[in-house]
Amino acid sequence: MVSGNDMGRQATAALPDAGAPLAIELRGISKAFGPVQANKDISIQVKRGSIHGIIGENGAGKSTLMSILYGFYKADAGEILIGGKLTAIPDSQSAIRAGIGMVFQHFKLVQNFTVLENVILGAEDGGLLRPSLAKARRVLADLSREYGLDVNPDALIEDLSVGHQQRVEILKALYRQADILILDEPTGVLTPAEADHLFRILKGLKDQGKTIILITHKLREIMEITDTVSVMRRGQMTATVKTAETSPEQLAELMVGRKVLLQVEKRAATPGKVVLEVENLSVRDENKVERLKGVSLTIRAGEILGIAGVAGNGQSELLEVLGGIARGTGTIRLNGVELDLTGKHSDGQSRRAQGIAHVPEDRQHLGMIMDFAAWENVAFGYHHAPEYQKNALFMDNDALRADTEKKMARFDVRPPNPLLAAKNFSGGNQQKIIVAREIERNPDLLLIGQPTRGVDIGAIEFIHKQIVALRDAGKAILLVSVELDEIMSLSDRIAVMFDGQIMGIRDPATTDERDLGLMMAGVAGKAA
Amino acid sequence: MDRLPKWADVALVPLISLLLAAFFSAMVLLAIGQSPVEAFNVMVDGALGSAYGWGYTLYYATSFMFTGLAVTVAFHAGLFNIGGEGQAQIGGLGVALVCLALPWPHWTLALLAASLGAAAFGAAWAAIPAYLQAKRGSHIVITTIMFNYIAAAVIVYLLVDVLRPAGQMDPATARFPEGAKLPSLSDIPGLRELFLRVDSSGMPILGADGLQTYQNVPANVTLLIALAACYVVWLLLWRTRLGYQIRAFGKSEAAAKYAGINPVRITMITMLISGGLAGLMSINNVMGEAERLLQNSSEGAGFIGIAVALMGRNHPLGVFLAAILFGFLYQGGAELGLWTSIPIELRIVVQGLVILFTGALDQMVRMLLRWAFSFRTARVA
Amino acid sequence: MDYATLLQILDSTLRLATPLLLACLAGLFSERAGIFDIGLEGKMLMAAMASGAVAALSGSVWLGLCAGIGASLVLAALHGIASITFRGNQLIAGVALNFVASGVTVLIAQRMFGQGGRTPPLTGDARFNPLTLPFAEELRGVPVLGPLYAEVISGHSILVYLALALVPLSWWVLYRTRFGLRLRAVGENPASVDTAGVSVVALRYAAVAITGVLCGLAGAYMATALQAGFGREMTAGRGYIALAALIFAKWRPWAALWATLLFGFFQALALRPDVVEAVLRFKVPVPALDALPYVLTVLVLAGFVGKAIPPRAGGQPYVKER
Amino acid sequence: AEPAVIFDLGGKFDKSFNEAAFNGATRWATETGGTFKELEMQSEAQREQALRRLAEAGSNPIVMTGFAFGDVLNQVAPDFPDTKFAIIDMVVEQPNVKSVVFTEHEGSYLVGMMAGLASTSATVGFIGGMDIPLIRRFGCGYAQGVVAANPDAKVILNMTGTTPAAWNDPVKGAELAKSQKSQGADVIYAAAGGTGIGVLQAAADEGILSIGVDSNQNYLFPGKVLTSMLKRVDNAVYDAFTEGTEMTGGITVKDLKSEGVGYALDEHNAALVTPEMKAAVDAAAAKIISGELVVHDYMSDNTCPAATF
Ligand SMILES: Nc1ncnc2c1ncn2[C@@H]1O[C@H](COP(=O)(O)OP(=O)(O)OP(=O)(O)O)[C@@H](O)[C@H]1O
Ligand SMILES: Nc1ncnc2c1ncn2[C@@H]1O[C@H](COP(=O)(O)OP(=O)(O)OP(=O)(O)O)[C@@H](O)[C@H]1O
Ligand SMILES: [Mg+2]
Ligand SMILES: [Mg+2]
Repeated sequence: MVSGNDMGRQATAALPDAGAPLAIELRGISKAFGPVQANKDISIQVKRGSIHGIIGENGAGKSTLMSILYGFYKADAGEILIGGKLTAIPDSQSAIRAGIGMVFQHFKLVQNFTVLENVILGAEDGGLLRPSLAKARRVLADLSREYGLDVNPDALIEDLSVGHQQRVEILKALYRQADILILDEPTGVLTPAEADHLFRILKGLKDQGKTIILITHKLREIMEITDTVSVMRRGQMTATVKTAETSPEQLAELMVGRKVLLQVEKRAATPGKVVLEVENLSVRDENKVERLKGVSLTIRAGEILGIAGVAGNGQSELLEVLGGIARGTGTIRLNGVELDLTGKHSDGQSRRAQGIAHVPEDRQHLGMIMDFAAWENVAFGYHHAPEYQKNALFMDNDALRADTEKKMARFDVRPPNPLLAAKNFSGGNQQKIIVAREIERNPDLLLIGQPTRGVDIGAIEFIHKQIVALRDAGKAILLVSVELDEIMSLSDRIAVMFDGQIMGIRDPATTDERDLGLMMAGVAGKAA
Repeated sequence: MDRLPKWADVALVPLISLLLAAFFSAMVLLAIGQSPVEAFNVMVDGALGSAYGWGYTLYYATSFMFTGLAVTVAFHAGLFNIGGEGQAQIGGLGVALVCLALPWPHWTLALLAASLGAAAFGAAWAAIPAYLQAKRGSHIVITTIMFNYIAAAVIVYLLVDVLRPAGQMDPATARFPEGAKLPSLSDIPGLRELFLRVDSSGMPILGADGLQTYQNVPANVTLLIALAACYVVWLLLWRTRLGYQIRAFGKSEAAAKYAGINPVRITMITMLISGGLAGLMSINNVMGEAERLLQNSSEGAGFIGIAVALMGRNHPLGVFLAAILFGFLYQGGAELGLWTSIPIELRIVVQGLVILFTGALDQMVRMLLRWAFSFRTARVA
Repeated sequence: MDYATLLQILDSTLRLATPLLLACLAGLFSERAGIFDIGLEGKMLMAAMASGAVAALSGSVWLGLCAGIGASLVLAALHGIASITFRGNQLIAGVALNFVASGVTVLIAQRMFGQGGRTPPLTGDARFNPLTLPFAEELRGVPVLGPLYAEVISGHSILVYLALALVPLSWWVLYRTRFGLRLRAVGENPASVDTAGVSVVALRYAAVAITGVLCGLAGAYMATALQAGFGREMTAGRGYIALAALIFAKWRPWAALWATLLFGFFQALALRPDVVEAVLRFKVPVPALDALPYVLTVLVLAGFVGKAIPPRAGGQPYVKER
Repeated sequence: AEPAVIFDLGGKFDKSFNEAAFNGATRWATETGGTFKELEMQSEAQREQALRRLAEAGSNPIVMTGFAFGDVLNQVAPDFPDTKFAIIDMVVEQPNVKSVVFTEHEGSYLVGMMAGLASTSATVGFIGGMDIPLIRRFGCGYAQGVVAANPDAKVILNMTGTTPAAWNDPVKGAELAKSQKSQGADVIYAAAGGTGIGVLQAAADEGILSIGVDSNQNYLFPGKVLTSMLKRVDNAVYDAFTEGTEMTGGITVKDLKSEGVGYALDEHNAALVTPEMKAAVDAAAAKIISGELVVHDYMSDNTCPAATF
């Protein structure tokens, strides 16, 4: 699984200033999940009172490493030193005792408990709850005054926004008097403004002498707030450097292992007739909360409309309602024909029949059946297609397998084995199978969400080329991605979504990340 | 070594689970002061040692094939149907109503109509839990349990107050007309020689007319339908579009929705098929054997279907084999009750242990195997 | 229906509701911790057999009670091993253990007593005898309340009062203690408990053990208080009715009391079709009364009587590493 | 050939009906040194297999307890013309079947009189098993006896259920007994197989009297069971086993005269039965035997002069 370490260890565990006290030292940590070597012989040192960044692509092993430090996973090999002392951390209890607190990428909160209950869980002062709750209420009031961490202690978690839930997680760690705070991709769910607020809090904590480890894959954040930064790639630590002595370009290169082509080669768009018209489209989730609020947009043949925004601002709902997974109100016209939004023909089958293909954001949960073989997944969603049918009753499995082989060859899926179960392909190859399935249908409109999430750089380039090729063939494409770089380089027009609405539409040639970032935070007005 | 070879997963895991269940059954026997060896001999002799024995073994196996398939089909859609018992009993009601409705001219017609009645009633009984699961998210395990009890109450009411012929004391319907009598396997030319009646020295017994006499075995033509059902279910699941949709839905409801597979529709259709299969079982016992509807006609076969499906790894071929095994267990168990002082309940214990090891402790078996395989690979390496 | 008949039915209700209540609370602890348990029936049955057998042999109902709890705990441990340690399917494990219990109880009782899988009738100290509460006789004369106290409230075995006392106790444990907080959390989101440094496995085993103890009480009540001895399949589906009551009660202790009293009331009514007929002025088939708890549960599940949302992590094994 | 006996759902240790049959078979075995096969039913649908299996294995004669075997016996008997069958409580008209029925109304009349005489509240109870004409025959005879002893007495009648499960539901029996007690009954007659144990138990717990059925159940709760209505199923089984393969078909009626039914008097209830009671009951018995007194049989016309069901 682990590829050859072509970079070597450039600056292995770069030592911070000699003599400075170390908060944490990890030595030779390894961890495998079955066949996946998530961490391989990782060593790292973190100075007390510093903010240490960890960056790396998806799946590089960042969360795993930190979960080991927090005692959530057990390392297969390696040592942990806290404050210079060798410390065994077999479980989270030991980590907490050693003064470590962690805010996970996926929050670990009990949804129908109050904030107070969540905060004291596991840190109660005795057999009875009442004194613990009273104490927690006092401590929380102090903490919120000290760090600006406001949250209603009696609110139920399920009623809180993600940003507030994150505050609860931080409060949980502080309540346990953590000296070392680990935050795993804390800004992925935050608007830029919320992220700024968080960073102010973190700086405050640092000034109090606390040590902070911040996982992110946003280079901007690293440059802005960290003192030192470690780069991980495919389970290994490729470098640890002082932030002041590095540049985003160097970090990106360390992350992916070679120079990164940030720009996709493409000709200028030649937009044709309007393919998709969306007017006043709204979607509510199962809790009746409005997630998409009266969105209107159009896409022409031969153009890519990119949707930028912080995750959770309605992009997923937009894709889902267009792809026939969710229901909504408003109008959608495809090639001038109005689509059914609530009735019998509002499902994925009908959308496909009408010429909409959909590469979903979450490929492992939506796009394919992980236990099905590749050939079965190639029919997924197109199981009604005439070429896959033997007769009225039976599917033509042989034809399907032959077709799969062809698609695998054209899209360079490795290994090119139609009988292999989807779960046994790597993320990038899974994505290629899905993209092949959807693009080869030659749809009028392609919906594509997070096309390169967790995909290695080679596959990214390939998938980007396919998207551009489809555009050049005169098809309309709706691209949703949280990666601003991807949006900037692929889109012919960029729409920014915030809170279920389109904040504005920009030409990539005339905009920049700052402008988009403001709109993503809901600050800039609706100047389209 | 982390993954088991496929053959080990398919064949070795159930086999070892079965051996574990057998081992613990033997321990239970030893604990109550009985000899497992003797028990096993009695079971083999009683279930396989005579025409009478295998007549009953096949009869039970037929029922278990249907209920096993019913659990299997639902399982592939991610639905755990423990309502086979109730569906089979209500299916029996369908059979009884059809058989009693007309003086059937020929058994083939009666069989066709009764099959439809059985499947329709069984499916209808599965439809409400299915609807509640699909539309209202009520957990189908709990609703099907409830429906088992409700079915029992419905049957009691009907047998006591509605269907019981005047003057009859036991709660049962009237006997079905002669035209609705299914041929038993010993009536079928070609098969009948399997069911010769023999005397104690093993010599065939001659009738008054000098011809050999045959056992009147309960195994009947329904067995052939059960075999066909195994094949049809296999085709359905792995060759048809519907089967594709069922399996996809069972693996991931969210993905199925993305693919435009309607969850409500698939849940309903799958449970109708499942209930229909469970209902079909009652042609075997109600029409083929009892020839009238009795209380508790399915005698737990709906539950044994769970064990059969788990043991058979939810594959029709596996279900077929597991059904035969359980047919053996059931007939053999009945013989234990007769010829030894081991209570007949032993077979329920074995059934429970099989479900436990194949269904709930399968991870433990896999871990054991993985451990064993790691030795092998280590040596090879 | 006259007052005396009502009292008699209520008296009967309390007796019949007790095993349901104990089993329902048993299920409550397990399911609140995220372990679905359709094996309540089997545990009760095991406990009934063990307590009946030991009480018959020793002549002491207290030894019988201990044996019943012990036997139930053995099954609970098996359920825990299958569904916590080996992360097996909780529902299948429950179904399996019900079958095992159904068979094993008869095998053992037959082996021990040779009476077709029953225990001999229990007499004297081998049984829980009714307790007369203070002043029951003196207050009998008080209009309305006197007979209610004397007939319905007084005159039950100690286990009935224990079961009733367990309702506020369960509520208190669940909502007022550290253990209860953690228990509820582990049923909602085990990862939250795990990252808080508390063992998910230990908590779940503790919950399953409580379930075992309570089912043991329920089974022992069946064999040594409600009846005088064990008989095959004597729990007669009460484990499932308790499960139904648990859903009806939406996994809450006080609601569990009301739900089991309601279902006990139905069982009491099913014993008196004559009274039902007299009150309703038409004949209600007994099977309809028998089926009532199940029908009601289906209605609850269908959301017609308020939505029943089970603990969120219920039914799923806690898997940290795939 | 070895004889066999099949017990119905209550089980052979029901202390009542089936146990009486078992006792008869055991008595035959100890007296003759012979052995016999036995089977207990677990479910309704098993009856046919049980019959066939025993016949197949060469058991002869085969005795079965309970009316519920009637239908299947009608099917199975012709398949085994050389095997003799005996069925209790049911008439099956086949050449190789002997049907044994009892005049339960006569025996019940006697214990009804006893109940009427023993009751101080002039209210007595009857708890039947499964609600079928056969059990109503018990109840009807009992009610006639009660009224004969005390014309003002009230009889509370309850049935346990409508299915064979009613033969083995002691919880329900106990609850019904408690309910009857609360309605004033101070003697309760249980004609309900295994369910009766619950009735007798509850009556003993509540401090009232009970009347057993089929077997002599007086010993179960000494001093608490007024008497037992004896139905000599044991004799029927014993006779059938003794006749062996020579058994002839046809209907045998076992009545008071032939000591097929009666009431039990032993050391366990001696203190409860006063000489006056015994004298009155014995006098009635004599009249029934002589034909002077005819107890109405519910099954003759499905009506009862002394009770409504
Ligand atoms: N619990 C687990 N069981 C099995 N495999 C896991 C588990 N957690 C992570 N992995 C695998 O380990 C590898 C490293 O995952 P990890 O979550 O540490 O990456 P990451 O750097 O945090 O990625 P991301 O940026 O997406 O959060 C991945 O291949 C992942 O699939
Ligand atoms: N070739 C196709 N490509 C895409 N969608 C199709 C195709 N054929 C049918 N569909 C869509 O599939 C849905 C169901 O189609 P249809 O009723 O023909 O299927 P079916 O034969 O009933 O299949 P099944 O009952 O097995 O699902 C309809 O929404 C239809 O629009
Ligand atoms: Mg991560
Ligand atoms: Mg269709």
